[in-house]
Amino acid sequence: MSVPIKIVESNDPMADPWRVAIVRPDSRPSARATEDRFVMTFPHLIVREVILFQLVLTVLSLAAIFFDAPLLGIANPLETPNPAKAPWYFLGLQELLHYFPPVVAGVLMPTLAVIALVVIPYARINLVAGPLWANASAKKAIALGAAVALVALLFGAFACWPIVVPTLALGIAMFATRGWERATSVRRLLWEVTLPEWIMTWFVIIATLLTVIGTYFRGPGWSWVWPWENAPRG
Amino acid sequence: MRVSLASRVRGSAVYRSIVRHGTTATNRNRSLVVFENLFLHVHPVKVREKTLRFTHTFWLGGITLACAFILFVGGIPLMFYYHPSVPQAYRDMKELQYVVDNGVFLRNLHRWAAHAMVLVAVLHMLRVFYHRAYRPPRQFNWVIGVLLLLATLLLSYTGYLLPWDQLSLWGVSVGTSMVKEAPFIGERIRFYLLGGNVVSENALLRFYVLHCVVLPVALLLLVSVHVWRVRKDGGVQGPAGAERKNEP
Amino acid sequence: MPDEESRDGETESISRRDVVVRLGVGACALAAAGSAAVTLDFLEPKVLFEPQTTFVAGAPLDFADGTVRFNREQKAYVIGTAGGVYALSAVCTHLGCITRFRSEQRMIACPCHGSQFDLEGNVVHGPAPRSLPWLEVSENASGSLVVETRVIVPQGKLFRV
Amino acid sequence: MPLRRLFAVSSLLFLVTLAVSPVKNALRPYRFIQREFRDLGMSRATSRKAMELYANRPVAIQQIWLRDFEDRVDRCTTCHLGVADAAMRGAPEPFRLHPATFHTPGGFERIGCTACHGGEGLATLQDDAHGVAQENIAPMTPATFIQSGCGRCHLSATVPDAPTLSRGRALMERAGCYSCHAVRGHDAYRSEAPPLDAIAIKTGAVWLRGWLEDPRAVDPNATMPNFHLGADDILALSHYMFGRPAPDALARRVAAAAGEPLGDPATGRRLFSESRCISCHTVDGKGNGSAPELGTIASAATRGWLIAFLRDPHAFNPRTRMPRYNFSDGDVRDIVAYFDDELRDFDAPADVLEPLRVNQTLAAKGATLFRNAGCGSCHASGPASETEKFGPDLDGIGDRRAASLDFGRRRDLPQTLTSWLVAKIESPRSFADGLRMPSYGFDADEQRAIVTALLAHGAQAVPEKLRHSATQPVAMIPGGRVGELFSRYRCLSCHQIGNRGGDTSTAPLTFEGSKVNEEWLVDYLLLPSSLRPILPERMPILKMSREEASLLADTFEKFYVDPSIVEDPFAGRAESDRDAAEGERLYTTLGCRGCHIIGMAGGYYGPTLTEAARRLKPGWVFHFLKNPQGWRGDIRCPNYALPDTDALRLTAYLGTLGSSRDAAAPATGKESTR
Repeated sequence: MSVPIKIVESNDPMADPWRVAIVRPDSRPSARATEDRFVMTFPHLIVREVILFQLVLTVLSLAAIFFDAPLLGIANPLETPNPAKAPWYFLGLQELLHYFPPVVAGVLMPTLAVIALVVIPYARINLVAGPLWANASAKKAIALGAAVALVALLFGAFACWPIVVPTLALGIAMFATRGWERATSVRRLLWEVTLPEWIMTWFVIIATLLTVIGTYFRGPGWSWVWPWENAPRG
Repeated sequence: MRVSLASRVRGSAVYRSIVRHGTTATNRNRSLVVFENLFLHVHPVKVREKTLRFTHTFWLGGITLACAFILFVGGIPLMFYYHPSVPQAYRDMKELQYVVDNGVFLRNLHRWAAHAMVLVAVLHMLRVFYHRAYRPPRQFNWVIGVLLLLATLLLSYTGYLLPWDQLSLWGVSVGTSMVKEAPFIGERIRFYLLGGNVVSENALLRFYVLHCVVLPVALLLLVSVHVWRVRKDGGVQGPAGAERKNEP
Repeated sequence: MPDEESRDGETESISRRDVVVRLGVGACALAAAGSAAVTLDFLEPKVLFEPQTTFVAGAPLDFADGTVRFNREQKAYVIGTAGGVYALSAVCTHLGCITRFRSEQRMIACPCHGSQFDLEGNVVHGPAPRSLPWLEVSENASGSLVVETRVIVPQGKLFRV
Repeated sequence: MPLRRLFAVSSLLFLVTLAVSPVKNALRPYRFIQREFRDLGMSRATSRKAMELYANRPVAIQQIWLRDFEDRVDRCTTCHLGVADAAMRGAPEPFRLHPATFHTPGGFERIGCTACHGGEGLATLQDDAHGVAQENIAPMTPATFIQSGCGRCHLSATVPDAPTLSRGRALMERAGCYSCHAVRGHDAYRSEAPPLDAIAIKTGAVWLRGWLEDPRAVDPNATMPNFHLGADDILALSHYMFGRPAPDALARRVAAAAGEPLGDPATGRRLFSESRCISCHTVDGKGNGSAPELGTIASAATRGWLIAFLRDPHAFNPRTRMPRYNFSDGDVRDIVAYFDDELRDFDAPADVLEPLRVNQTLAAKGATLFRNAGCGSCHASGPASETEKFGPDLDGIGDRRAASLDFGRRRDLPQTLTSWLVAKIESPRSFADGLRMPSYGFDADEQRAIVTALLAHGAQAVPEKLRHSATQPVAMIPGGRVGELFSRYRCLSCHQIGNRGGDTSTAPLTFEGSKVNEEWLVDYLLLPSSLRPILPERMPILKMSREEASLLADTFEKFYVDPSIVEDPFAGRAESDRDAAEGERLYTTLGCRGCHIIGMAGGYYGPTLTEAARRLKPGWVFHFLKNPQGWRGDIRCPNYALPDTDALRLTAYLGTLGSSRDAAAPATGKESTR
């Protein structure tokens, strides 16, 4: 049985992975053979899975024993608690609502975030990216700086400091790593961070920050409170 | 006596009809354990040793799956004591707390497992991203993963309304009024979701059906595809750079 | 955390390993069995929201000879006679319809399939296979009559007033 | 660690963790409490059978399910096992027998526990059931305020057996709480406070200033509280009030009356006394105190105003409780002459009644102040629907959670609804700056009573069938000529009819026609006298005409009757039941003499029975004797549970009274009842 050989016209090796080897001009065409040791799934993997399940259930059981799930008074549409909060995983969004019109914070931003997540594996930059500053031209640096400034300005216009501050901080960090190519240990690791990773990190930090602020730092009328000032809530 | 009983059971025709592999620790029998079992056969018979290392995946997918399993199994008994009606839904929470044996434990477990699942699913996604495990051929599985995250969020959110306390009502009111802001269709979606214009008994019933039937089925299907694709795409992938640098 | 299980380790004390594994499997089995028991216990209702099986019929003096009172909720008649008071189930022994007392004919009739009973509960007519059971009547601390619908007493057992 | 050992350890950990909840469940406190009760019961049991009952008690959750009462479930009896168990008298809590009250022990199955005691009926854990410091759980009502539970179902102003609640409701009514606070069932409430349009023709600026500084310093009977106004504010308010134009008709009347000559003070004093003014008013502190102090009245209002007011009080204040006496023009001049002579403040400055020259700027400032302080809630002249409810709604206040209350500056208070309410009533302005409600100066008992009444306002009304108003039928107030008389003489200021009316009089008039003979009533209305020696004369001589009195008496006879009271209790009874002599013997043996006077002898507590036959109808007497508390809950006459024959004999005996001295009157009385 002969397999017809298909000539792949694509010049994009990452988009068409079914190849023996990928040779890029910037790397030596050597394939390092790694000899993977194989073990039997049973018991090695199965037992680990069982232990994992046991530990997860144990931890959750301990949580269930020591912390009661919250239960406030019966739902009363006439009595709005102040503040009325969504579940914690939506508090980042709710915090955004504080800065932006609802259609932006409640619809546009989450939709964009989901679309961005979906296209991650299909975006070329994610597939071929090397360290951010490897072979970086001045043009790239200017473009990046402009992008950071633009984002900061855009959110700054809405006084959305929980986004502006991390944006600037991360922007500075990003540029700081520029000269760390020859550094060692942590600095070198940071130098190796790719652009998609910088963006994702930016996103994660912002999402976490907004969620934390929404959860712990917002009181009546969505005003700023410190967690220790918060009136006890069930 | 015990041993002989055990071996007699193992030798019986009934046992043999169910469990087809032998008991001795041969590689053949160990292979049979995996591929003769509906629930285990998603695994290959052999796995790369390095993928078993904790830092390889931090087991985050497994933890998410364990949470999902706990939620499925724990949710069913809870349904026995739940009426999606007002005000009985709230009273059922009190019944679980004060009357049903171990009811409060099961409710707590369900609640915390739900929160844990959301959190761990997000961590799992981040791990996959930073390990660049979304690259071809795993692109589609990443998309399934995003859908799974959405399903998880929706499951958690629909469950949030069911206790029918102030927290639920206002959490859902706030959340669904965000939906309303979507241009053109927002109002419509909210109307369908709540079965009305306000969070009422209709909304409770709809959320109940979504939470107990529609979304779990969707999650189950997606998880099956997700896990199956993991194997088809070459098993779990750990740190992308690991092979480059750390391997001898 | 590399495991030690390997082809060359098998000479090491097999029995100790065996015990450890059995301990684990035993604990798992115990946990599973316990979970099953706890689930059964969980499913057993601990309080009931059902009509009470007992009801207070009234003072004995309210039941003069010939009085028939129907209790809708507990589905029973309380009937006064010269010799005492007795209670009769109102559930037809044929297919479980609720019978009615016809005061002009002084008999009990089932609206579903036309069974008829006399005031003692005996079948007079119709498809009902058995007579209506008599229910236990007793007296509470304040002297009122209490009917327990779960306890069936032999026909003819009057509560003497 | 080797995988096998890890598996074993994790499995054991797993087993132990999973076992915690079932163990905790098995150790739930109520199980121990029930076992303790079993032991206690067995030690207290008096018979073998009782002992077996205790021994065989299953350990299980007990509950009272009240389907018709908001579907309530009260599991209190899971631990409070002895509430209905006579053997548990004086037992330690939680097993003690519930004290006997109107609803216990008979009512447990009907009204449960939380209806009165509050708390979380569904809970089976002590702290949760008692609502201790839990936001989502109703706290228990402290024993001090327990009568608030009565008020959830008993909606009438006075509730028998619940004096604190009744007092609280009366205080709220009198203090005018409902003027500012909307409360279900009191929408039509109007304060008795006078409309302020006629201030300029009534009094002077000096008096008004004194009043605004502290109303109670001027008149200890004042219901108006001290608003702690500054001198500037008082000035502005005075200018505003003197600037308001008095209605023309009133101004003319006052001006005309001012020109009239003074009458005879001595006659005025006699009239003042006959009119029983101090049944409501006080003079130098003597009197009832539910209406203004009159000791210095001549220094508080101009002579013209007093004359015009006494001729027609209702023209000046349509909401006043004061009746419009049928005084002649001369009578009024005499009374005011008496005021002028004796009831004046001899230390008052000469210009105490001088009006104010109005400054429009200050008046405008005063108008704002008047509005912002909420004066109009009580003093407005329009109907109830037009006045703004100035304060927050009090509906559902009894079910508010402490967490939803604003404690403001009062960090010193315990976080409970009751302490919040008490503090709000005691010193309302201590919570924050700018609060407008003044302190009404209630003492601790009054605060307690008012909080009890407030707590009775639940978030939702109890179901219709549990609401209790059997002893309080809806007031039937006639229209037409009789209605005018009712209004003119303000019968309802003192008497109760159905669910309305004041509490000054001890005689409700709801079923007056069933009770007294028409002829007697006519005479009484013309010249009333107290029936109870222990009480001062209170019913005023209203100077009504015989025609008016007959009309009123006829109305009572025809319409204010209780159909359950038979006209002739002797109908169809054995002749021996009418044995008046036997009745007299009963009168003695039952000790009626202890409270009632017949002739010259007897106690002073109850009404005199000397002329019982002339006054009372036998049907009513019989009905009353059978169950005095059924007539009115707070009647002190003991219920002797008389059999019909004895009650009839007593009725027959009372039917003979009054005939010995005056043979004619009882005869007519008896005839009229047949």
